[in-house]
Amino acid sequence: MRHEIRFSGYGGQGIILSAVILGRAAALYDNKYAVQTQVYGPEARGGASMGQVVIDDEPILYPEVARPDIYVIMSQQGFEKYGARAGEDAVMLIDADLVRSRPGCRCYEIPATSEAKGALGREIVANIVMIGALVTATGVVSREAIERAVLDSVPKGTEELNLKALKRGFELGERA
Amino acid sequence: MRHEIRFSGYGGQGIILSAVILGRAAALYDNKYAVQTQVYGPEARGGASMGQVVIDDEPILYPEVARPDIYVIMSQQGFEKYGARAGEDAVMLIDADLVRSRPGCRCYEIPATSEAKGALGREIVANIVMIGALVTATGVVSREAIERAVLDSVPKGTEELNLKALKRGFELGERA
Amino acid sequence: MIAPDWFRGDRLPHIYCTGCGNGTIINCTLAAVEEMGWKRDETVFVSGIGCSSRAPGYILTDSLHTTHGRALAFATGVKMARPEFNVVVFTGDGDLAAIGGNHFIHACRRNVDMTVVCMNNHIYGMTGGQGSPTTPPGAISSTTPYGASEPAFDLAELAVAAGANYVARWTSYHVKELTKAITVGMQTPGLAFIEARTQCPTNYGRHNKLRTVPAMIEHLRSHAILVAKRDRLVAEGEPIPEGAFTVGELVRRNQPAMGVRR
Amino acid sequence: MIAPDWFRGDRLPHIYCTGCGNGTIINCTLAAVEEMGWKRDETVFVSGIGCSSRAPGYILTDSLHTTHGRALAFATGVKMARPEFNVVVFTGDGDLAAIGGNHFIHACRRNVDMTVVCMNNHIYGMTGGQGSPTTPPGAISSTTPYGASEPAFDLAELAVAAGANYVARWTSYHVKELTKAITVGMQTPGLAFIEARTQCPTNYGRHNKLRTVPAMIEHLRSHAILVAKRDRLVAEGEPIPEGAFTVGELVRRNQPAMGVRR
Amino acid sequence: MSRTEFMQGNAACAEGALAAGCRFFGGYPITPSTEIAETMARRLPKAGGVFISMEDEIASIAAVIGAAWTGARAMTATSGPGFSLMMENIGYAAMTETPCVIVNIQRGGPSTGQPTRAAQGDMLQCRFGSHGDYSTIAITPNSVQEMFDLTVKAFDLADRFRVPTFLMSDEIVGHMRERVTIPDAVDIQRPRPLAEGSLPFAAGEDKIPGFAPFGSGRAVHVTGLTHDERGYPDTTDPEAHDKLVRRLVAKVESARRDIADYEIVNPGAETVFVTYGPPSRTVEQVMRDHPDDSIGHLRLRIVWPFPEFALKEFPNAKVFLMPELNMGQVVREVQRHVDQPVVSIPKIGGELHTPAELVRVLEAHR
Amino acid sequence: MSRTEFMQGNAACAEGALAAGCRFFGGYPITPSTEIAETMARRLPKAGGVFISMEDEIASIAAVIGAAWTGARAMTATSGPGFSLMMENIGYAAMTETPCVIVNIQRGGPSTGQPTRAAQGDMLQCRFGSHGDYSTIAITPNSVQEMFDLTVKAFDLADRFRVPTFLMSDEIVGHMRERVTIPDAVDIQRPRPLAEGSLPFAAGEDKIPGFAPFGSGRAVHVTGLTHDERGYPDTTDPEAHDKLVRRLVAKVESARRDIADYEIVNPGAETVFVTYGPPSRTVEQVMRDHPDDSIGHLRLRIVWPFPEFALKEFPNAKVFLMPELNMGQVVREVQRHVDQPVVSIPKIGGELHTPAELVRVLEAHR
Amino acid sequence: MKLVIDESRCKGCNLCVLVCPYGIFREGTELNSRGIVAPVLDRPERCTNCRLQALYGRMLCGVCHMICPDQAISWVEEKPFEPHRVEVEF
Amino acid sequence: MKLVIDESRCKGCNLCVLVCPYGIFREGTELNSRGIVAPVLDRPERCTNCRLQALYGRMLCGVCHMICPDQAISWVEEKPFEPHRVEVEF
Ligand SMILES: Cc1ncc(C[n+]2csc(CCOP(=O)(O)OP(=O)(O)O)c2C)c(N)n1
Ligand SMILES: Cc1ncc(C[n+]2csc(CCOP(=O)(O)OP(=O)(O)O)c2C)c(N)n1
Ligand code: SF4
Ligand code: SF4
Ligand code: SF4
Ligand code: SF4
Repeated sequence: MRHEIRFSGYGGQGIILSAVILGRAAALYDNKYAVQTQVYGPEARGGASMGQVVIDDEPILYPEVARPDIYVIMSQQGFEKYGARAGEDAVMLIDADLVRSRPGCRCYEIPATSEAKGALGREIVANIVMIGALVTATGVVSREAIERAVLDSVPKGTEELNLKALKRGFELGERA
Repeated sequence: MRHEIRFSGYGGQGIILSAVILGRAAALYDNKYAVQTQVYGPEARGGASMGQVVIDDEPILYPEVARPDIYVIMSQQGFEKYGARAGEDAVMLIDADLVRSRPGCRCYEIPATSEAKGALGREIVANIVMIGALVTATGVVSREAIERAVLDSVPKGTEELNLKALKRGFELGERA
Repeated sequence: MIAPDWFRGDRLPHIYCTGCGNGTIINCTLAAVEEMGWKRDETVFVSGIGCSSRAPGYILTDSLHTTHGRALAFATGVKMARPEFNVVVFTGDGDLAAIGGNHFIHACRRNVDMTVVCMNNHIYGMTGGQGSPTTPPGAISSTTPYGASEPAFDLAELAVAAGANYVARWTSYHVKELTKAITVGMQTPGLAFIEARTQCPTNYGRHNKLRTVPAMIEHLRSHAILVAKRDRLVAEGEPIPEGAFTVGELVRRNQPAMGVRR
Repeated sequence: MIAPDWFRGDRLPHIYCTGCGNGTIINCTLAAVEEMGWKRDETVFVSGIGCSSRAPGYILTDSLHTTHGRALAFATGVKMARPEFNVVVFTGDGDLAAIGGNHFIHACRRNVDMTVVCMNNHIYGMTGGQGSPTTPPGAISSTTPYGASEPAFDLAELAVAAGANYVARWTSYHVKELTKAITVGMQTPGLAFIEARTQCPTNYGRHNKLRTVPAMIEHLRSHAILVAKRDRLVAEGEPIPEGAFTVGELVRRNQPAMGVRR
Repeated sequence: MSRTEFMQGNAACAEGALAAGCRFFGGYPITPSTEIAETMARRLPKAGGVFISMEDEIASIAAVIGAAWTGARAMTATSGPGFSLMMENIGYAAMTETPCVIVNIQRGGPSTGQPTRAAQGDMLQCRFGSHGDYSTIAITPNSVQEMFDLTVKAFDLADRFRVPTFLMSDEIVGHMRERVTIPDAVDIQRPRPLAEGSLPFAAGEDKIPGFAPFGSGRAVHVTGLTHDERGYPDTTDPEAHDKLVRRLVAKVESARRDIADYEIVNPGAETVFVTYGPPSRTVEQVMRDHPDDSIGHLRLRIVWPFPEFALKEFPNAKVFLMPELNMGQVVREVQRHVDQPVVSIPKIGGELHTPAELVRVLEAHR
Repeated sequence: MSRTEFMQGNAACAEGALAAGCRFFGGYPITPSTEIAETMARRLPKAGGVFISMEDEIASIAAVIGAAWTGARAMTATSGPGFSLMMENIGYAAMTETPCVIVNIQRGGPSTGQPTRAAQGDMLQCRFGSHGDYSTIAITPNSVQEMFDLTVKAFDLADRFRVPTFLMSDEIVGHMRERVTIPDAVDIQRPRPLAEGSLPFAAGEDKIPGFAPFGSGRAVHVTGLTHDERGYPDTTDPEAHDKLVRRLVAKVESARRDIADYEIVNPGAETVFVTYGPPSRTVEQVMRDHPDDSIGHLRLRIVWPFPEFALKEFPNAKVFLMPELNMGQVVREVQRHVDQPVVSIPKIGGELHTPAELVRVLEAHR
Repeated sequence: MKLVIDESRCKGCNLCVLVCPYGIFREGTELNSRGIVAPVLDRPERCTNCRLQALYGRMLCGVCHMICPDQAISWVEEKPFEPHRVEVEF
Repeated sequence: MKLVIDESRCKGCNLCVLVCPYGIFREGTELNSRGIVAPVLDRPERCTNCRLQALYGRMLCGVCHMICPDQAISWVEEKPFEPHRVEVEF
């Protein structure tokens, strides 16, 4: 099954890292294939940043994302630029506090940033919360895989915090 | 009739200028066609300089000199590099004082440099003496044409000297 | 107030990051242009490639956004062909002093009558923060992960040695002084080189313990010492404070110049 | 006597014109190399394109005759990859300061541990005598038929501003001083830049009232003033003689350098 | 009226530029092109123009483009190594639709190669040497007279199509002296001015925008980034890029017939020489020495855009023979367009094919 | 043993270089190649190598060539504008037979164009972009794994043939992340050493001289001028030039079969896609989605020297379809070599052809 | 005269807050529609340019306008803040 | 020691004539087989290097050797000029 997952938000939220972690989880720990891509350039600076992952059980030939089936949106601008045209059969996870609009497709509101700021105490892990929610809400990769990928990718000393954020995300995703 | 004339000597003798003057005479004043070429580059510096002219009644298509039929040689090195392989049916004018060797073809010895130094008082016009001799010895261009070409080409104030040198050349060439 | 009609309003906001000093330096330059009373139709902005070099694209005059490092060579063509134009070059430390170093010294040597404003942020900003020829030794960048090991240029000193008639240095903090320096540079026949040190919060500050825009501005403010003060310290045998750089006018002279309005 | 085995004997006589000073400067450089006791197998000569840049082709070591202006960039690669090599660059004023100006200032900035000998004849010799960035204003060349109108570089000053650890200037007349300066340059870690002013009788002298080789040498001799003397004149407020240029050591310092033998 | 001179090809090129109204020359000397710069240095100041000796070839073409944007006709001249250095800014000129003329007096390459010997080794470089897709115009004179005439033409084409235009000559033609007739004045066609209300990079049917040089009061923004019709950068939209670059290519390629300049001899021939530049003279010599209707000659005065339709003007052709002073460059283009065998006759080292050499090839191929 | 990573193409390229023993990197940043330099800056010092940030791309390749002559495996990486600037010294490397690797992560051109979007617009430039005639090797990976594997291969080919070798990748492959397997060690083939008594530029049957890097005590003179077998300039003798340049071209071109690296699917097919780089993945996708023996695929991993014989491996081919991320570049080479119609499927702007687009073309052409 | 921050341009760098000698700006707290937190005019009545530009006929102070990298600060003609409402507290 | 001019290298610039402090060279007058007029050794016995190199075990003076652009001047071991034949005339 081919999945195309798109992440968007603003610079500094760790959007690209989220995409890399997801791709890593699939490719290294879930025995799947993954291609991760992203948007570069000055346009990606002030405005919305965007990263994508294709995940498949078969080798991925055509590597571009044509029509994402899963969206993770963490800013209003990100929604407008990269989420607004989501297909009806897509699924979108939205950071409820940062995105005012809602898409036409199925949509899970995840309070990732407020959770991160609040219960977890560090806004910076909001993206990890989102990833957790994504995993349980869509099952696109396994929990174990994403855990290992998160641990690979975060700075030394922050492992525990990130795992906590991830688990919190799992819960939010399950409930969604 | 296609003529291919080659001049050689050392730098400072005005070898290239001789070729240009001859070409000019043919192309502008004798109603013929002429292509002048020369050797460039560091190799042309210390050693022998060389200039060539093709003269024809018809437009000159192939512009390179394949086998000169007329040579004007003003130094020993010039002879060795550019004159020694002259064909048997060629004609060579040689500055007798500066070239020790003699070719296998018909050869006119012209004491151009000693004439220039001596009777004319300026070594620098030796090449003009040679040109004069060339014209009367071979008839490749007319006297009038070469006169006008010389006048076009020499520095202001030296016209008389050069004309004198040319005339002296005519005489030497006639006698040769 | 800088008249809004100097800007291509439809292009704003520009692409610069939040807190990037380039926008400030554009302001100062346009204030100087207004001070000079230059007409829009006779003023040409030229630049190379880099964040800084995007500046002409926001100014409503004829503008030539060229290839990386070559702004001064293009500008030389513009100015020599039409000396009646006012030519202003925007450039960055990479554009001017890395790939463009040769055109820099030659424009100074020829002393072509134009104004060169270099937004020196000590980094290649546009490509994401690699070390440039002005990155201070020890500084962290994506190509100097263990701290920069190459000595850095003093751009203003180089301009002096190469022959520019007017050379000054200020920072994006010193908006009034910078405006004044650019104005005097524009008034001086020959090449005026104004180095404007500025903050790149995105690619320089973050990695070098200057995490906020105010921290970067404060760093610029506190490490700038006036040329006169430096000279005094030197004369008195006092040490120059660690990490300090001179600001002010480094040279104003009247050597032969090219392309001066006929 | 310079040991004949430093020369590629089968390549001599070289292509230089009669009386060209380049051959003299090769002698002085090789004398310095002998003084240093460098081994042939560990010494690499690098050059760009020009008459001067043909020099390595006559020296019996590994030698890299590169593209016009780029010698210093190639040499940087050689030296950084193998710091144990002794790297000497021969260059001309055109090769170094026209097309090669950027590599010049960057090599000085990096202070790469090598020796750069510039044969400055104030002209592009190889291409037949066009004006170069060191052609003195007013001088006649084939591209300045009405007299050069551009200001000229002072190459040694530029090297100082750009950061070289050792900078000196002499001429092809001053064979002993030049040899000594090159030797000291070789001994100094970091980049040593030695400008050797020299005669191009073919393309410079002829057009500038220096019709003979001795006249050119005499011109070099008589217009050279020692740095110390210049400083004294300046200090005393005395005028510097018309057309004079300084000779001697301009700088010898010990700033951080790259590629120093480990 | 006109005057007749015995002149070097390079000098004739400079005279052609002056006659065409060229008033800016930025250059850097290189054998065998230097005489062009030297002539311009002597003549331009007296013609009210600017000669400037730039620090290198990159700066030379940059200054030329800068000058061109002030509305001046502007030119530079170089040879292989300098031409290679110009590649980046040639792409910039193509992208910004800057009318300017670049002369390449070709010499033996690769690299420093043979500085004083002729070659035609840069013919594919002038077509493909800068990164990305673009199209320009390349002209190949074979005589001193053409050095004059075709330089004039180069300026007209550059202005008309707003492309950097190449005069691809070589050491033979650049250094030879021949008779040349120089008219007192030549017709000049400057670019169509930018219409009131038009955008500076918007083009009509001919795909060529009007030109508003600096100082016209139009506040034109010129950039080498992918841009919209206003000239503003738009670097991420695939359509913006597609639209711009396709137009840049099409404005030249679709005008191929219009730009084409060639001569055809013996269209009924079975064996057809295809030439450009000085090898055409050897072929002409062979055809004069051995008159024969079965031998044809297509001689290109403009190589790029390639006039493939001209090949069709030899309906009976059985074989095409292509002598070039390189290892076989433009012959590749011929091979793409015809089904007949195409024989490359490469020659490198600096000398023209001799008539005898071509006669031998001729005999082998019919 | 080996390790598996999820890695960016550019990083994989750097890892490939390190694995191949590259110990010198001289570069200048440019999107979208910069991550290669950044990875080398981090990794080389720890591997005992030298990373140096040069003042521009001209200096970068110059330093690389200088380092290569000390015997180090050396590399630089760039994109279009920087590649254009390297053209002169690429010719020098070819002329002096310097083994080195040049990576071009292609982006949209011409000029500054689209810095962050993919293209294959420099494929003819890497073949013809420097002045004069020469031949080199150009490799075109289509995945992150190939960025690793083919970088290793590039170094081997560069050493074996003593040519500058190009890794012609693009923004898509350079920036994408995929799984990559990195072996603990790779086999390395260094140049054959110069035999005792041999001249440094004299070659035997394979046309490739032995290599005596600086410090070998052989006093090698390296020059970009036309030179004899000793390496000494000989710039006016046509034969010296002919001999040298023909050998330089022939050592690569005559080894075409040896160098070739391509994949063939369905040799019996009538409709044949020819691809290189990432468009090959779209074709593979189409062929997986629509299995059909009448559709064939020739996928080149090495484009230059062009393996024209590979086209002959489709004896039933009726039409060749060539999708490229440019206006049609390598397709010109295909057109030279086959009699069948060859359809160029150009796409510019930064995106791959979609499978649907290729399916449409397929339907139109059979 | 009235100082306005153009919220379609401001990127929220707070340099104006830093440099204004009269402290008229305060860092904002709310994300605006562009996702940016623009500063707020805390004590605009202290702005010397607002008050005195009309009187002197030229720009006064204006450092916020000059340093604003985003060309977001300008003055519009409007009912001036009443001078008598100013409390000068240096 | 004996100073020799290698006529296969000398190009006749006469710089040796100019710089020799002992005046041992004189400009030549005859074209040699390479077409060059090489200087002649006028008073070779004055050459300090010829005389004293062996004694001091190192190069003395040698400015002609250093300035000769054509690497044409060298010393060969040979019967030295007899010291007693030297007339020093400073
Ligand atoms: C020939 C070339 N090489 C490299 C680049 C990539 N590049 C674009 S901008 C830049 C550096 C910009 O640095 P600087 O001039 O300091 O400007 P900043 O972005 O920091 O303002 C580089 C390396 C390019 N566009 N062209
Ligand atoms: C890229 C390039 N541009 C131009 C040239 C032509 N060229 C060869 S040498 C030279 C100038 C040499 O001047 P300089 O370095 O002063 O050396 P000189 O010959 O005077 O010793 C020039 C312009 C070239 N070879 N390559
Ligand atoms: S990257 Fe740096 S220089 Fe570029 S816009 Fe951002 S802050 Fe400014
Ligand atoms: S042209 Fe000048 S620099 Fe070149 S060899 Fe002759 S004298 Fe020397
Ligand atoms: S300085 Fe300008 S961009 Fe920054 S916060 Fe103030 S108004 Fe906004
Ligand atoms: S200095 Fe050398 S080249 Fe010159 S005349 Fe004397 S021996 Fe001959």
